[in-house]
Amino acid sequence: MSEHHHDHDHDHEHDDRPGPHGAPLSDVQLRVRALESLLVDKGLVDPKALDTLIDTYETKVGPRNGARVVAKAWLDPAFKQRLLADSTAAIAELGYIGRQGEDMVVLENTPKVHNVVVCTLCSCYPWPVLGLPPVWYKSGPYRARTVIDPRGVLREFGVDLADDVEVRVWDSTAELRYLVLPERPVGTEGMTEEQLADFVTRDSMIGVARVNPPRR
Amino acid sequence: MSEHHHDHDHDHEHDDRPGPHGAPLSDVQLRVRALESLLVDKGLVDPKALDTLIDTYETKVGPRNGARVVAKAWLDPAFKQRLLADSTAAIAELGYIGRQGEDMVVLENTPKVHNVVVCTLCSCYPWPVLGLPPVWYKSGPYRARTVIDPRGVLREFGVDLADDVEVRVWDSTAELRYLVLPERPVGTEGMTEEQLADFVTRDSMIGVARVNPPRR
Amino acid sequence: MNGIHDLGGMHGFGPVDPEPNEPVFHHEWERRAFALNLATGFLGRWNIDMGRYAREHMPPAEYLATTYYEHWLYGLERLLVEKGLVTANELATMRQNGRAQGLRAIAVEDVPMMLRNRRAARMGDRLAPPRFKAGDRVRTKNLHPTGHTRLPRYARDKIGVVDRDHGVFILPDEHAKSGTKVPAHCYAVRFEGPELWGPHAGPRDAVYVDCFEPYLEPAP
Amino acid sequence: MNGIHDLGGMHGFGPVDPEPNEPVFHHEWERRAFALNLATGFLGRWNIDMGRYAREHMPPAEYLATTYYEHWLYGLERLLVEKGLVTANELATMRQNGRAQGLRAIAVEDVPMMLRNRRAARMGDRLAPPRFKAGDRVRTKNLHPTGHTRLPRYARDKIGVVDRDHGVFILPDEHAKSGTKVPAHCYAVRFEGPELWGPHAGPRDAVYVDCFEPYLEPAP
Repeated sequence: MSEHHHDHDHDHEHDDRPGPHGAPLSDVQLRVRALESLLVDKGLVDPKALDTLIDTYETKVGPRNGARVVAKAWLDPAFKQRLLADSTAAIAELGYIGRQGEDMVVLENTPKVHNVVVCTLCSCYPWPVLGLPPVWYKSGPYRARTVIDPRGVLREFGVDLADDVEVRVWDSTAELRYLVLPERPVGTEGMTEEQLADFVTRDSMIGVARVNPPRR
Repeated sequence: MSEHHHDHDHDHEHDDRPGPHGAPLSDVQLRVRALESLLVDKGLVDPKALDTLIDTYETKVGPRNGARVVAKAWLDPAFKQRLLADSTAAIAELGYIGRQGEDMVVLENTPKVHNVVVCTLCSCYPWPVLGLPPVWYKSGPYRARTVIDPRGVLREFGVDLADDVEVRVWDSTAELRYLVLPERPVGTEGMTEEQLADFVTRDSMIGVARVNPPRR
Repeated sequence: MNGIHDLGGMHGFGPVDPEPNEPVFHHEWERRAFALNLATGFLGRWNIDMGRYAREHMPPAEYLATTYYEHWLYGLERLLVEKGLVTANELATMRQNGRAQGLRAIAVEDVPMMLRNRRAARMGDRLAPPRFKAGDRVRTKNLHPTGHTRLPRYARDKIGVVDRDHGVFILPDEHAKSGTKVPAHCYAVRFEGPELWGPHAGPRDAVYVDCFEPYLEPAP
Repeated sequence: MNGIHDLGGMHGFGPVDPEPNEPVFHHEWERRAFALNLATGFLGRWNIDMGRYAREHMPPAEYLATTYYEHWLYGLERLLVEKGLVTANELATMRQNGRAQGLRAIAVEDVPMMLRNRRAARMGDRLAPPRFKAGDRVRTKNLHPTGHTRLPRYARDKIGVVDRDHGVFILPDEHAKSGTKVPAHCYAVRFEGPELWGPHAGPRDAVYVDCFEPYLEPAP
């Protein structure tokens, strides 16, 4: 009784592509292809511009950007101060600007305050620093539960908060985009900005994970 | 993009039944059949009892019962008084008792007050007087909209209420079951109870319709 | 639970679509699913609130994409396993691994009595003194339990006036959880449209919600 | 609108299910649907709030049964017709009946500027004096418009404290309807868990919601 009409299969991507050995194209694949042709024929889109847009968000913009912001904030107290006071301007110092990051707010995690970000109404997310959001961030369970049961959600991600830690959930209902500044883990003393950035995960900047200390 | 997995077709019923010329059985048909076999094999249900249950609600219990209650109330002021004061007992005088009608409340429509019944949480409905509910009563649109936009819903059913008429929506959230006593239409003077009952529609007793006067 | 079943007040569902001359059942499987629910319900291993709560667990996308008797089928399968009438393996294979013990199927001759039975959710009115009376101003509590409840989301944390005291009934919340019959007065509470829906409501629209006493507190 | 998209606070959705090493896109059609949305959005015939409102119209069962980029595809098709870039017949047949007039497709060389553009929802802070300031107690209004709004249902008719004034932004409600840019201060408002969720909330949980000034009134 529980299959859906739409296939949410985890097939390998080449199944998407046309060809003698590929699986048949799904309804949605056919529909998007037909729509693109229609819009190209009407002169409304240029397929090469589409390629550039895809390439930008698939290979150039991603959580590595946010990790650099975090690493710099950990090393440079003056930058951190600017980052918390005017997040958009401080992030722009590193060149990260643009769509879905026009107005940024950085939230600092501390031993007593844990911030976590959600968008219950759609899936707003700070693209210039984190790239496009993962499926779970856009999913019903995350959007439904994070505001009503944040500790339950965090536990599923492996973050078990003590009762005296305050949880602050930020629901991105307007055009502000939130980035969590996670706590710097112990054992990272003396590291360079580049080395530190390697430890900073996307999930820690959404607020559903801590940054793990380096393994010895 | 918009087909659902489950077929909501309006095929003729014989398509349901097995046979050399019938359409293939749907998943849900197969599943219910298999479940019945399992429960029969386990000694948990007797198929003949199922037949009796189905026959009861398909052919014996239906809105004709409620119509008789309404007709009698229109003709017999003492009965109407009892009906409004203790609905369950008055309805039981006509023999209409039992499941999903154990505790009845009758709501009288007047020129200034229009009552309409819904169950937003599931589809509670007064079986002994109205039978089983129609699909629209159980549907998302009716359950979602009746409490927030009752006049809009009523308009779709052809009932356009003046601004000075009060609308009372009754959401059947507990074990009370509601029956609307519609206004008696003009032109029915001198009719017998039986004749009056013929005019009373199911929809008028849910509160989404008026009882129309007889055609001349 | 704040489930998908709690539809009151939602937009986006489109028009109500009544079917002219609608039959009682549209398919043979609907007849059987309906009757299977009643016949197994009569065995007494669960109550009506457990039945509703079971259906509320249907995954939200599936709930909206399916019809009423599919909800019933989902709930029935869930209860059969949960209450031990059928094992998960039997349900998966649809083959019995042994006959039911200590239960006797409802027979044809039992049906009329079962359907006429007046034993329902009502309890003796003297089991609990009423806290409220008609005319009292009350506020519904802001409750969001994960368990079963019959206070719809749209009517939480809202002020209304008690229209009438229906008497004492089984509190569904606990009944769904443990089967315990906690007596509670049930009141029809009248909420003015603007209290529920703000400035978008018609000024002469009111909604009556049947509220169990534990859902209510006095309002000033 | 009280749409299916407004998921905050619902139960019954099951666990969050992160995918290890998740790719940015799972299918080629997702890439194209994503880029088609951006490229047509750049044409300037609708704004971001119209885009969100279009997606919110997806039928509820379909919304829950489909994935994010299917929502985008639905919204895009709706907007293309609604705003006259494509006729309903062209969409139904997927064949053009004439080239678009007065619009030029975004070219490869336009893309970097389009993505870097900082023109967004922010307006000059002097366009509207703030009614509230950090520390003020506010109550969200009980609004249930059929149009677009960004005040989630769970945060309506609730008391909170202004955490900060983000400045003046375009009010999405009117922007989605007419395209008119009504300036409104937008505040991060902090709501304590128990205010939103009653006794089931953790006492040290708080939710911050970005609220436009017209959603708020002073609380005592």
